[in-house]
Amino acid sequence: MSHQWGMAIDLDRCTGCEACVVACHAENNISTVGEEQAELRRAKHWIRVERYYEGEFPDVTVKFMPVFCQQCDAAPCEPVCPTFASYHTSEGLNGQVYNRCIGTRYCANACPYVVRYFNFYNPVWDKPLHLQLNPDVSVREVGVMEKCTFCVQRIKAGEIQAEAEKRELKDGAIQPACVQSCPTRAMVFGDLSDPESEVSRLAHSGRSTKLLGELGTRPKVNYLPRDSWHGNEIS
Amino acid sequence: MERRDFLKISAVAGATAALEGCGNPDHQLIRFVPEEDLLPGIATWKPSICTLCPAGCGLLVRVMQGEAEVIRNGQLGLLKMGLAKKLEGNPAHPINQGKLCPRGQAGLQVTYHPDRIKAPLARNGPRGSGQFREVSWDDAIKQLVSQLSDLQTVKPAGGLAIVTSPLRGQKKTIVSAFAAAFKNSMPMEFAFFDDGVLRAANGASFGHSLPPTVDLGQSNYVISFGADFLGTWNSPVAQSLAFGHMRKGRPGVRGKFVQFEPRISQTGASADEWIPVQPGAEGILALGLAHVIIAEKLRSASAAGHAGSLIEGWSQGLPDYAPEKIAAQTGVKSETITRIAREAAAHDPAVALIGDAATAQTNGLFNALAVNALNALLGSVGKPGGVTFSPSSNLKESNLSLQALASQINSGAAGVKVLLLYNANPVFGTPAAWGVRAALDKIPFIASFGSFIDDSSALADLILPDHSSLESWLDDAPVSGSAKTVVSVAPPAMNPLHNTRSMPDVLLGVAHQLGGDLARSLPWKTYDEAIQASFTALYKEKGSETAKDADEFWKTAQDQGGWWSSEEVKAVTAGGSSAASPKTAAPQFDGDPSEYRFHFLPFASQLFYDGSLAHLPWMQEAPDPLSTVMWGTWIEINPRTAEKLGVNQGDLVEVASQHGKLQAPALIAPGIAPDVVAMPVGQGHENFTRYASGRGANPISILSPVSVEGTGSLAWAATRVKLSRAGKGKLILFGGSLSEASPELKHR
Amino acid sequence: MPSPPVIYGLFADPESADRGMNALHRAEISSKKIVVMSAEPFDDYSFAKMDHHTPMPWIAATGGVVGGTCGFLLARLTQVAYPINTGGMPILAAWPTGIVTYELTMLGAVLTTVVTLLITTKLPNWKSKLYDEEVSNGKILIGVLDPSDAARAEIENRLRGAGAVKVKATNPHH
Amino acid sequence: MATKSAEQITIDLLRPLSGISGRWAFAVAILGGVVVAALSAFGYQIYAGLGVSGLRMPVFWGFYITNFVFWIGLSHAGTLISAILRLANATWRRPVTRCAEVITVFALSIGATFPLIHLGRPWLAFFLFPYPSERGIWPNIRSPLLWDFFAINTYLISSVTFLLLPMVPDFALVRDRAEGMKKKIYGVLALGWTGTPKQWHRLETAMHIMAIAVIPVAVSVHSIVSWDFAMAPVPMWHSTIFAPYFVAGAIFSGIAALILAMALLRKFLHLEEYLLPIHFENLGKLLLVMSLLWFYFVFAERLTAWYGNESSEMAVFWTTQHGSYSPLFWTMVCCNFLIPFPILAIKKLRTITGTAIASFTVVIGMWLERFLIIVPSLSHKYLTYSWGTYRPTWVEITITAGTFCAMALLYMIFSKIVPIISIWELKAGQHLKTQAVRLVVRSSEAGAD
Repeated sequence: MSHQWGMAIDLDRCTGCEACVVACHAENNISTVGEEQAELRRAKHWIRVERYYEGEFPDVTVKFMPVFCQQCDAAPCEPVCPTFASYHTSEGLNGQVYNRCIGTRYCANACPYVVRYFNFYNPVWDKPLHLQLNPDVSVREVGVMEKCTFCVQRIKAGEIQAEAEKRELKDGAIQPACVQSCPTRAMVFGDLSDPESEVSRLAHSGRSTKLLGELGTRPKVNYLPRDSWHGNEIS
Repeated sequence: MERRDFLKISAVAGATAALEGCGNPDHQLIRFVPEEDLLPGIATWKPSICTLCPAGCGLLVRVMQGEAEVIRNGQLGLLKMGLAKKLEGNPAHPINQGKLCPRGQAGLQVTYHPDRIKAPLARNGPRGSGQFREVSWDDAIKQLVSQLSDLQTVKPAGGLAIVTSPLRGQKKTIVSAFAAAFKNSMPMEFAFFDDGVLRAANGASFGHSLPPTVDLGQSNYVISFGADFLGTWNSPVAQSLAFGHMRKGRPGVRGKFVQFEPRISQTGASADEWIPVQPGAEGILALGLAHVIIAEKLRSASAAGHAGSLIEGWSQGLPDYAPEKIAAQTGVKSETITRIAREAAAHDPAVALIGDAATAQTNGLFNALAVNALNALLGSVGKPGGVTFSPSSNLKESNLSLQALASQINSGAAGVKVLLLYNANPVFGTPAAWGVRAALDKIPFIASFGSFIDDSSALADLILPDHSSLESWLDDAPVSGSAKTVVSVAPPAMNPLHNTRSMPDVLLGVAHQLGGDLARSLPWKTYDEAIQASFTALYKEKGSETAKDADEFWKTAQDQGGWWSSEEVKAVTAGGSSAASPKTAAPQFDGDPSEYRFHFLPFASQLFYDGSLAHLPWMQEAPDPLSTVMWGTWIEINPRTAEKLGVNQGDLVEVASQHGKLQAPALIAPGIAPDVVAMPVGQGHENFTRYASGRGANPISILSPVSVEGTGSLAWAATRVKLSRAGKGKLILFGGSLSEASPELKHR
Repeated sequence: MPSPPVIYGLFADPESADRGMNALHRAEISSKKIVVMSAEPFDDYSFAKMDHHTPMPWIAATGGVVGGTCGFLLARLTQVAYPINTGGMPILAAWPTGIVTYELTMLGAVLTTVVTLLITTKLPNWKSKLYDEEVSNGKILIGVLDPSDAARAEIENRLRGAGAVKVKATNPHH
Repeated sequence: MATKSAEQITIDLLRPLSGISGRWAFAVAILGGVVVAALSAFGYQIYAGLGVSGLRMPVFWGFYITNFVFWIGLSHAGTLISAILRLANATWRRPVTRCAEVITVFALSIGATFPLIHLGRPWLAFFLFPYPSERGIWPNIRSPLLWDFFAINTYLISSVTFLLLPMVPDFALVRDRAEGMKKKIYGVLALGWTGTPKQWHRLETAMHIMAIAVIPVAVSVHSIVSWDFAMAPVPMWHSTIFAPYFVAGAIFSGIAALILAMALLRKFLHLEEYLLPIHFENLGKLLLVMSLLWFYFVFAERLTAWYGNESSEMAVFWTTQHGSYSPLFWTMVCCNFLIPFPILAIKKLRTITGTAIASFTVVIGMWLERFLIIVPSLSHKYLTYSWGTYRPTWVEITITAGTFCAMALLYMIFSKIVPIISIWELKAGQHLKTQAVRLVVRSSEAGAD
């Protein structure tokens, strides 16, 4: 059976440092939109770290939660696209075919996580910033919807490499940019169809929850909520 | 680039098209013969070192073939060359073990920044006018040499000042040797977030004047006094890794993390318990904890040894620091103090950290010493799960502070003929009250090695642009973050894009032209020669199981990004110096509380660090972790305070200290004490590329020039301010809501 | 095509038109050869009661069936021709297929209706000479297509007798 | 009216076709100007990118889709109503049907352009068409947008033919009265209609069949439009009530638009003897019923949401009730119910002016309703961090204004080319004696007040 790529995020480790956000920009040729557009809430952050304050001073706590495309199995974004620009790949990813996208933005409305980002203008890189562009990732033109791909270019590269070397893919051999960068190892990426994989272990640990699971979108990202401290064997 | 052009190209086919295409496709540039042979589309990974903060993380640079417009011997043309495409942590490197922080990720944009200085510049027009003209390297160096030779020959009416960021490795050797050769020279290292206080305290308490290396990973109980150790303090990536391990890396064991600070920082946000404390009362609080531990016989006072002996009344069990006595002063309930103390004592190993604002009070040194004593009492010094000191060589600190130099120049006491600036932006990074700007104007000749025109190098007479870190040889000897001895080295990851030269090479060149002792004291022709020499020495000193000779040692070091000791070295706590410890426990604040009602708390920006990264578009557009502010700055105010002041979210607020005022939009958030207002350092550059110039305000500018008692460091958290609404402001937030529960529901 | 010779009378009102009609019937002129034209439908007068039998509703229904079949096939075949999984839905999604089928059913019915109308009424037909603009002034035209020369006179008399305000004849011989 | 001779009717109703007044030309110039402005705004949007609109995360649909729903809704005025009236064989319908059907055709064409206007890459709109392309890709039948494609096209084709067929005899009439060029043109349009009993009968049969066919189509169209929203898991969208809710709203706004149009025609084309108080009276009653129905739907929708008390839905619920969108919400309630209800319920007020005023507010109210269905839900989805807002830009406003002007413009031009009241049907009405008598009595009553 083909891989089912998924992720687990341990919010007990996540410190909201944003390394994943910048790593994603660097890996996926996400253009910066500049101050005016950012003010119009058109900044594109395929992965964003949601921050929620709870309580009032002095009893304040803060929650961080990285949110990005959940690669749902029953993805609301897919069926509503009239041109099959968003569709389901055999490896369980929510594919987004930029060349097919005509920009109805229906998928973005249907997505309950609001993790799809729209190119309101053509991307611009002030020379020579364009030299940083990753040749493995296509650049999206105006009017096209884009979103987290689980770094599909890295997944494909890994699979092709493994195939060329006639070997099984090792668990953890493939790492999306965010996972690769995460300083606290809060994010784990892997094959959910392999019960031995680290991500499966975490996904089936008692702590695992799904974001907005009640909507029945069957996301492939598992969140492990922050733990509370209750001493340890010493006490 | 024309949007239309881009559309055509990007529409044609994906990124490879974009790669060549981003430029105007039909320009008729000549094509140079490639300098290296690369396979198109095949990525190679080259080790490098992150130079954006003192942590010194190891990098792997993804290099792929691309086509760049470059200048080769005066001729602009297209060159197929290896281009850095992505920075990732070097998994082999002991400090960051393959991980990277957001700033490190964005390092790529330093190299490709559109406003990088592309060739040597000579001032062209009045100083500060920002008018420069390109000159050849020969002319530029000739100018510098003539200026310096004057200093050597002519009886100097003034000397040579060299202001750099804190340097390490051979860069430091070269700069200090260079400076030493001049009769009247003042080399000094400057950074706004300097660790001088910690070094002083650790030197006094433990005999290591170094920032600590905290073994969080093994710790069961972590108490942090204001240290933003998961964001910007000390070695954040190493500490984040360890933090993750402490939380979830050990089956069945999950350490607790308590953060004491007046404003919830990104680090505090991850705490199990965040406890607000009065600014400057951290030391008192630490001693309060110590008091409980001693009083309840959880540890014996003597366990603290020398570190304890530095604290007045330690041997008597700190009678003045009983929780109920200090509750009011610290703003922490006495029962809380008692509870935390008991928990800490019960969960061995427990460790305490202090940093950032807590050490930037007038009593910062006292606070640090108190925390050191607490650590010693908890028995966590030099132990797993505690504080250790990486055995890297203690580098002597320059004793002259920039503040002193500035005042001497302004008063005419000291004359400085020539100033060399490297990787430091004193005009931005010092309080206006220090008068650095005025002092610079008095200096006849300023040369900068900067890659960008910033607030300081705008005043330079000569700019000798350095390579970007990816284009030059690098070496480093991190002083914190790993218990192993680490000496990093990296050859250039890619060829230079512009007509630049690495600073050490320029200094060496100048030295040889000047000749004499200077030339003798710097025997190497180039920087990499110098680095190799240091590694040869290292081989002689440490030897190696793998490498059979110095050359192989040198080779392997280059391949893996440096050399590190295989086993962790336990730092021995050498008694420490009996430096006179400050008696005054209480912090002093600049400004009359009745008029200046609020503590002003600047803090390091997770994205801009000390402002040196404000020029990177990725950093500007990434939302701040807590405020989610993009492309701007803010002044953080407690909701109740804001209500009293009649200030709403986004309103422009005027912040006035005794030494200046600034304006910034208000961000109303619950995680800050009502009598404290906080502001991130980083924005407010007068002059720092198209992305940062004139954006936001610089909190440093209004700080009062008081310094931490017993050190030369600026007490940057000791200023009081008053607030007033100044109209409607602009606050660009990425986050739509502060809290998870929808505010709409309050209508029910 | 040269229009056939015709004799017709113009009647001012439906009642006289009715009389004219009956007069022609009494002259045993087959209703095949009788032509009537009016500016409005006079459903409740005998002269307008010619050929009221049409299968149009049935044709429309058939058209609906055809359209529906096309719709169903379009939906069905394209889903098979380009089978892509979206949102965990089946490749052959029943409900959407139903919607497309329904819409094209209606479209089929409407289009066939229009086509049937045009064909059965021989429209468009810009050539026909057989017309009198008096019709659109409210006159009702009743006439006989190429009458035998013998009958011509009698027809004219009968039309006049019935109260035709005017009787006209187109002569084949010139 | 019964007293009017066929000749008189013909003359009165053909009068508008002869010559244009300065006032008419002026109005056309103004309206045309706005339309041109709107077209250039659209051109600018295509050139610069959708960024020139006010759309932003998370509100990816705004004015454009609001207009789309609004105009499609408005199109339910004509064909649906006239079809119903035809089948019910309500004689008073005769002067009304055509100006109603015209509204349908124009409103539908205008509404149908918005799915194109709002595209990010309109130049690729043809990707939506189900045709065997070199790309080997067929459109996704599962997407409600595809359903729109089929439904709207079916409805448009039906409505156009439904409008055109009864026009043929009138073209013939004009042909016979005209001279020269005009005669030629109308001759072509008349398709050589002669008016044989067969033609008359087939025409009426065809109209009858289409009347039957077009009603379910109209219903399906707005149901499908509602499903564009109901199919997405968005708070307050994902609801079963949407289809009937939208259809009712559509007919509601449709009747209002019809009354407005009739009032204007009556005034400017001097049709006082043809568009009688009785017509406004009857349509007014219909509007009153729809207003009550609309209120019932809103109440049912809100009540279930409120009882369900699902937090994400409540967020949208309260933001419209008390929050930032409440001014718009309560304006809508006034426009759609509080104002029109008394006007239409009280016989004294159910005059031509009264119904016209009520209709005006309803048109505004229904536009607001579409807006309030779309934007508050999108700006308040599940994760509060993603919450946002929406402000239209001049581009969207210009284009919106342009469509209203386009509607008026098309209508004015149409009324200069085609008799806006079906002459032959009116005449035929005269001959249905028994009904005619009743009509006389009724209309004279109506005329009395």
